[in-house]
Amino acid sequence: MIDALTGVIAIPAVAAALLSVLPGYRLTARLNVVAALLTFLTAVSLFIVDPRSGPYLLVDDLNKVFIVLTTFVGFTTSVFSASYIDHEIEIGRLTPAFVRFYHAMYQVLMFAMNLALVANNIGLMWVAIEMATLTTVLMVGIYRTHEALEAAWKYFILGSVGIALALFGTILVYMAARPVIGEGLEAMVWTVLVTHAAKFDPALLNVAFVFLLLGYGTKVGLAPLHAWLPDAHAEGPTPISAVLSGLLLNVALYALLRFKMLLALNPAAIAPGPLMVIMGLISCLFAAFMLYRRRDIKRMFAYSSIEHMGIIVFAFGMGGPLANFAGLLHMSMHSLTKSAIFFAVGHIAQVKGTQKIADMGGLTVTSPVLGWGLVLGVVAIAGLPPLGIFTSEFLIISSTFAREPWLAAILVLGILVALGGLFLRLNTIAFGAPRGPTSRAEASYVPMFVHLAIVFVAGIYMPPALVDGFQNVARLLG
Amino acid sequence: MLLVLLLSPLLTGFVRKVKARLLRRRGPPLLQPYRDLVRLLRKEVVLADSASWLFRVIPYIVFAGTWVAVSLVPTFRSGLLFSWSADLIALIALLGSARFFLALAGLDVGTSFGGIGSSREVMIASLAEPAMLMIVFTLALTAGSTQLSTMAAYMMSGQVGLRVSLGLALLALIIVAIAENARIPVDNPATHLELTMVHEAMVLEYSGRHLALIDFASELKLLLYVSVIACLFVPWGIAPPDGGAAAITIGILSYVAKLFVGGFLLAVFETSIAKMRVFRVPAFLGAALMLGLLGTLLLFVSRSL
Amino acid sequence: MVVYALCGVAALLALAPIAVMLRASPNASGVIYGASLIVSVMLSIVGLLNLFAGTSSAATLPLGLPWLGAHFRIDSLAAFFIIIVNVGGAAASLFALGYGQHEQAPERVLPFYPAYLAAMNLVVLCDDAFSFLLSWEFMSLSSWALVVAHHRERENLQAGYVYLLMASFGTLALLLAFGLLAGANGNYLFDAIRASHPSSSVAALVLILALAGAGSKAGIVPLHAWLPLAHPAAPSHVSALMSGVMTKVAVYGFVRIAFDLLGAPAWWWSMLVLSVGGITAVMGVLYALMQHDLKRLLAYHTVENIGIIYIGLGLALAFKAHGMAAAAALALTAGLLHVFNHSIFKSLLFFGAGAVLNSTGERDMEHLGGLIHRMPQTAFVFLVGCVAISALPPLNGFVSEWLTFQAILLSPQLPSWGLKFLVPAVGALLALSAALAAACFVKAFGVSFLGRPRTSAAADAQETDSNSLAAMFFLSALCLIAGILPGIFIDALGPVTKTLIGVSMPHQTGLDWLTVVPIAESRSSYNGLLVFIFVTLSGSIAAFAIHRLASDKLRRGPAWDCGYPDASPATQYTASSFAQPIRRVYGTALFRAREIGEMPPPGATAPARLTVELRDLIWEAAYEPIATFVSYATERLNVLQFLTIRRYLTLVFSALVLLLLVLAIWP
Amino acid sequence: MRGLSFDVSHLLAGSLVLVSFIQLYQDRLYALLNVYALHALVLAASVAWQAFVQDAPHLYLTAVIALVFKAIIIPTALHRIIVRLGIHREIETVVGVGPTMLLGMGLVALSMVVMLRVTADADPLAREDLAFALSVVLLGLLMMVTRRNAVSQVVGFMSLENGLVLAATGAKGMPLVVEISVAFSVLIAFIVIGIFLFRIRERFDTVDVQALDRFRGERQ
Repeated sequence: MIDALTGVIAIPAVAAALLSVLPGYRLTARLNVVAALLTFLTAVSLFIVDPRSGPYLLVDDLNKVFIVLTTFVGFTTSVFSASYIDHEIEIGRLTPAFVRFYHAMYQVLMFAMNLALVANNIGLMWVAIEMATLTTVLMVGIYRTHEALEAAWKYFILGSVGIALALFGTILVYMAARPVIGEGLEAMVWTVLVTHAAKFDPALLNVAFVFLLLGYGTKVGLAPLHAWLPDAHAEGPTPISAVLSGLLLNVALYALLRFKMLLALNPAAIAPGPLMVIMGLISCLFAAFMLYRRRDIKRMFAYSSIEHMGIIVFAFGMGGPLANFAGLLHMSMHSLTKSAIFFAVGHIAQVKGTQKIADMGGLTVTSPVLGWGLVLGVVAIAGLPPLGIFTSEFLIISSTFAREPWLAAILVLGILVALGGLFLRLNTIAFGAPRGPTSRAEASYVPMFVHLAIVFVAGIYMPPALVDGFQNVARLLG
Repeated sequence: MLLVLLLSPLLTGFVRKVKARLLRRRGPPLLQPYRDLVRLLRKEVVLADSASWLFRVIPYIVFAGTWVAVSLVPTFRSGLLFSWSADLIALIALLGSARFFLALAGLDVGTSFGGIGSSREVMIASLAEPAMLMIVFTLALTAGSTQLSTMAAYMMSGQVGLRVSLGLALLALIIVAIAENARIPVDNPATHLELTMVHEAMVLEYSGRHLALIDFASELKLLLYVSVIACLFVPWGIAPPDGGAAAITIGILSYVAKLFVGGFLLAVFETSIAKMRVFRVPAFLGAALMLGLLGTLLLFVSRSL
Repeated sequence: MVVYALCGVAALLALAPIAVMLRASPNASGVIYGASLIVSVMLSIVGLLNLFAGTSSAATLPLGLPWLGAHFRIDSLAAFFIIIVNVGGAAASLFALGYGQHEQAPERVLPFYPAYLAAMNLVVLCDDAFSFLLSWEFMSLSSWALVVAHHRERENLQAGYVYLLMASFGTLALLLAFGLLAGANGNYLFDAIRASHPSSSVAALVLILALAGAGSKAGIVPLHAWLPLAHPAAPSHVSALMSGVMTKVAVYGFVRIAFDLLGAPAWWWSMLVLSVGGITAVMGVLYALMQHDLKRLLAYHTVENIGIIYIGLGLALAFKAHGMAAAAALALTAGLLHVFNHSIFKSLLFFGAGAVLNSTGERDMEHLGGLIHRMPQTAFVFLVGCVAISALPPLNGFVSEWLTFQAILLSPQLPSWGLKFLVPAVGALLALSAALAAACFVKAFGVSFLGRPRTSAAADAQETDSNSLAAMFFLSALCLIAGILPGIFIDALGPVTKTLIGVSMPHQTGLDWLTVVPIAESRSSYNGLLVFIFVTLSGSIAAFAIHRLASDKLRRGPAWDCGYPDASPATQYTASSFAQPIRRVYGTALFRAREIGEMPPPGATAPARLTVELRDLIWEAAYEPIATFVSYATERLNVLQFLTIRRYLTLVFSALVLLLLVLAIWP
Repeated sequence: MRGLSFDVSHLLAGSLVLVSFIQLYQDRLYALLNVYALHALVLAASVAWQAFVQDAPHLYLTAVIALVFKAIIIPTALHRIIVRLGIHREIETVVGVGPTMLLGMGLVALSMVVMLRVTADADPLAREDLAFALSVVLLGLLMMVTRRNAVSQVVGFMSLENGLVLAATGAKGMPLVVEISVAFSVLIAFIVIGIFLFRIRERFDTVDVQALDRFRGERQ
């Protein structure tokens, strides 16, 4: 039977198959949008129908949040990508053949990510995440320029190592589970694992978590495993950068969270919190400093993604209902904001015909809507009110400072440094006398401003239903 | 109030006279300042083209401010009418506003000498005023009040005794008085040598009745400082608020006597010392400030013992 | 009550999108400024009513943190600051009705202006940590947008950048402070915070954080660096708001935390606050004396006055810590009264500077002069402002400083030794700063308004428009009233001190002739009204007598100038030459001031020139190291962007081995 | 039987580690490829043995894949690539062979320590297998980071992956093992093709795009 759960993964799969055969990029673009919309609707319907989770597919509050977020951003990004791709074809950076491939891959990516989110089986989840990785590798390299290929290659190699490490971790988890649950499929099913986690062999779990942390951490983009991320964001087509920053990182994070829960249930195992906190802090500080000397606008925002992933991982590492809530909030806010920023950046790069920050200037004068959109996005991503990220950062810092003053202080330092870096560049991009050529490009502002509007509203008012959901999840995460 | 108006030129004249005598000159007659004022009042005003309305208003402001300040000092009789309307701090502030406007006047015409004058004046004031306030602190803390009458009364009642801080305060006060009244060694009222002028340079462009007012104001100021010193450090003879005619006459006589003594001392001091370079003045006044601060600190500490 | 206030704020917020819609239309500025004028007036009426009613009313909106809601309360303290904010706001709006017409990029000012006003009101109204910080940072953000409104000048962007960084630093410091107060499980309500009595060490840390956080916004030395950059960069009516009002909102933040939320203070807090205040006062005014940019001079003066305010607050803390309630009330009243006074005359002065800038296009005093002839009314109100800020009777600046002195004179009764030594020193610093302020404003007014015009721009300046003049005259009137009738204002502050300390100063308005008697008449008293009457009376008597008796003949002629007749206005004293004596006295030590004179050889036609170089030691000591460190660190780390894949793999590998080692040695 | 099976699997796993060491020792590409073939061979044997011991027939498939694909196809393909691209035959090492060996020893010791801390109730077979698998993985990584040539890095990755397969097969009754091994074979194929397409001669990092365009030109 086809319930909403299977729908979430079935629709993209079917769409991918269709798109790979259908001709005509305009049609495929529209179809892409439609498919994404359908997926989003089915995802929303999860809240109404609330299907049972079977042996392969799983649905609970945690992944509901992720699924809805993923499908929504996937949908808006498809809308953005339609207008973006139009322009790319006009200026001849892409051939229709590549565009067809691109759309098919887009749906495959959506399929993989949704699968990773709904998989009730650690093996299946691993497969899905790797699938997503390889798809994005192909899309990053789609421009076939020297830089693009190098970026894709780097991403591919580092990704494969990450894959290997994650797999080893998964195997170890199975080994830990087998003596308790018994051989076979059962020992890889989340729902079963969680129930028996207390009796697992702690030492094995520890080793497993180390490998999983590094394996999936590579996907999350935690320093020092981040190396693939900036180049992949900078060289790939902008919709993919948006999806990477907004979604793929989250999906990998989701996997990490699952395993964290598993370890948290086992008293004898090491607490996963400290490891995550340390890696989070390292990433946050490191990325904050890396923001300063960036010349490529997309690479800069890629580093800002690393920084925010660091903050989120820090929050989840600290744990506790408040920090977890804040982490979830921060994650969703960051996905929306960062993808919105990439929408803006994509159009800006098309208008300016370059990604070099030095060649942009006075955007608020030459193209006000894009310019102010970018300013708003940067204000949001820098954690200034009244936008959502301020709320989450407020909660994270204020709730952790009483517990771990020094860690919170370091985090604050990182945030401050990052703000400095972002606005240093924003000054040159958005203000000052206009620089560089400015060509016309019909852009679709709707997705960008929809995202920003959501973030803005969330900064001031959060619907109680959403809050209850988040609080449940926060309690789930312990 | 009128008394001070009458007395102040006399004091100036007296000081000049004594100085002249000390220099073996006959010097101008005692009443010369009155004559000067009258002469100036008769003369017409020559106003620079670039002078503004402010330039013509300032003399009155300065005069009025100084006059009010003087009339707040209990000269021969404590508890004067309205003496509670402003205490010593307010009094200093009044003089400050007078100086503020005078300095503006120096800048108004737009000449280089006016600039010299007012810039040096504010520099001196920027040290003299804090010093004065420190002195006020010392006295106020001793007397437990900043109200001149109360302070004078407290001083008169012998319960003060000899205090180090009071000595310091007196010393500082004298220095400040010299600086504020533009006397040697800080400034020389009798010269128009551009390198040394401070006060005179500011009022260089004034003439006629305006100049008369300003001179009058500076004479009042001299009187004020002398009488402040008198009423704070040698308060004996000041008539109590409810004193009868006899007490008042005694008060007046003693007051006049004090004035002449003070004037004499000032003259002697001036003739015995040389004018100092403008940029050595800060050190001079800084000493006053330090003395005042020291006095206050001593007081703070001794209070706690 | 609070509901009305919130309605006003909502109205202001609603103006922002309207401004965005109207940005094309020519009369947009009229609409926006007019509307915000009306709203500010209403809000200040609300504040007044509330202050005199002395009631405290609260409201909760389902905004902000969902499980908490956004709490708002208007108690007497809030009401007092609401008045300050909105009086300033109303004046600024009125001024801008005229001034805003000349704005070349209105679409970059109009949307943010009402938002900024709303944010400042919100900060004062908020009653829980989250909404407080949100509006606090929103205030910074909107003012940042206004600072970079004229973004084509490079230095404005720089100023905005430094400003935003410092503002976020302050917010984060406050955030940490509230994090400590609220605890791990986050009870952010101010009531809950009041109820929870933090341990002494925690309270001390919170105080230090609050001092840093609120202080960085108020501009205490050494966190003041952004202020003289950002305030002049904004349009003048916004500069007035930033300098006159926003710094006061920062003071509100500090008062709220230090006096209200933290509970009983420890005695040494006051030493911290006092020394900061004293240093700030003197450094601020000395910096100001060295400037020749009119608006920057005013900005530095804000720093000085903030120092005076903090001295008052510090004394209040000291007295409160030692349970001397009456004295504490006096000191706090002095501080808060100075808050009010400074907000008035600083706005007035910035308006004046704006008017000058508008009609001459010059901010540099060296290019001004003689404006009193061309713009007499502006000159008059500016003079009033100068007298007031120089703390000269009978205007309002003197009253608050006088009260502060009285508070200092009470301090010998303080038992603790540290304070015994500190307070007189602070008193000396205060006196010094007062005298220097007078010097500074002789310079400011004398050089820019008096004398002869130094440039053609100054020579053919035009008197500014009626709206601006109305605003300025309104503020000057306030200065005079607050100066000659201080009793009313002191009594108005009664409920505030009552809520914060428990007692208020003795009732003033009842006394005959409206005298101000802080403690006892035998001790000290001041009567602005009488002094004013006396001065005017004796002045007019003298005038009358002289014009009756003496000759009132008058002849115009060239300036005599000791017999050096010259036409060139270039020979006038300039701002820097005026400051030279004081620079010689204080500058050599504090600014490493050096004067380099180049004398051309005899016969050469080249002009001799004298250049003065000043160094900002605080900037060099505190800020440049940070910048250099950041650039160094970024340069070092930037290498990581350009490694080979193998090296990246090495990173991964070593991370793995490290973690495994950790596991291996795990107990 | 139990004892025997244990010894045999132990022997095979151990020899796998040994072969990894031999790989580390090589300084010629061809020799390295041959050793890798041996590595794959040993892996195939051990997988087959596991299949026999756990009588899990699907594992035989994995063994066959290992044998055919890794031990025969890949090495030959790499041979050809080396010839086609004229990659020169020495292996440039970052650290000398001796230190590398020492490092390897350390890694093996580390993996032993980490793994043998596993409490005894996990069955010894799995424990040993895991320890060896881990050391093979680590040695593979070590090889990737201490060799400069692209080909030798690929070999390192492949031996790493062999370690994974060993672990997977050692995990008794673990599902999806076959799928995983297939997936990895595909991955490796990708990498090899990548090397070929991008004309990556010496380093992983230098991508030769002109070559790629030429290639596309041939295709269309």
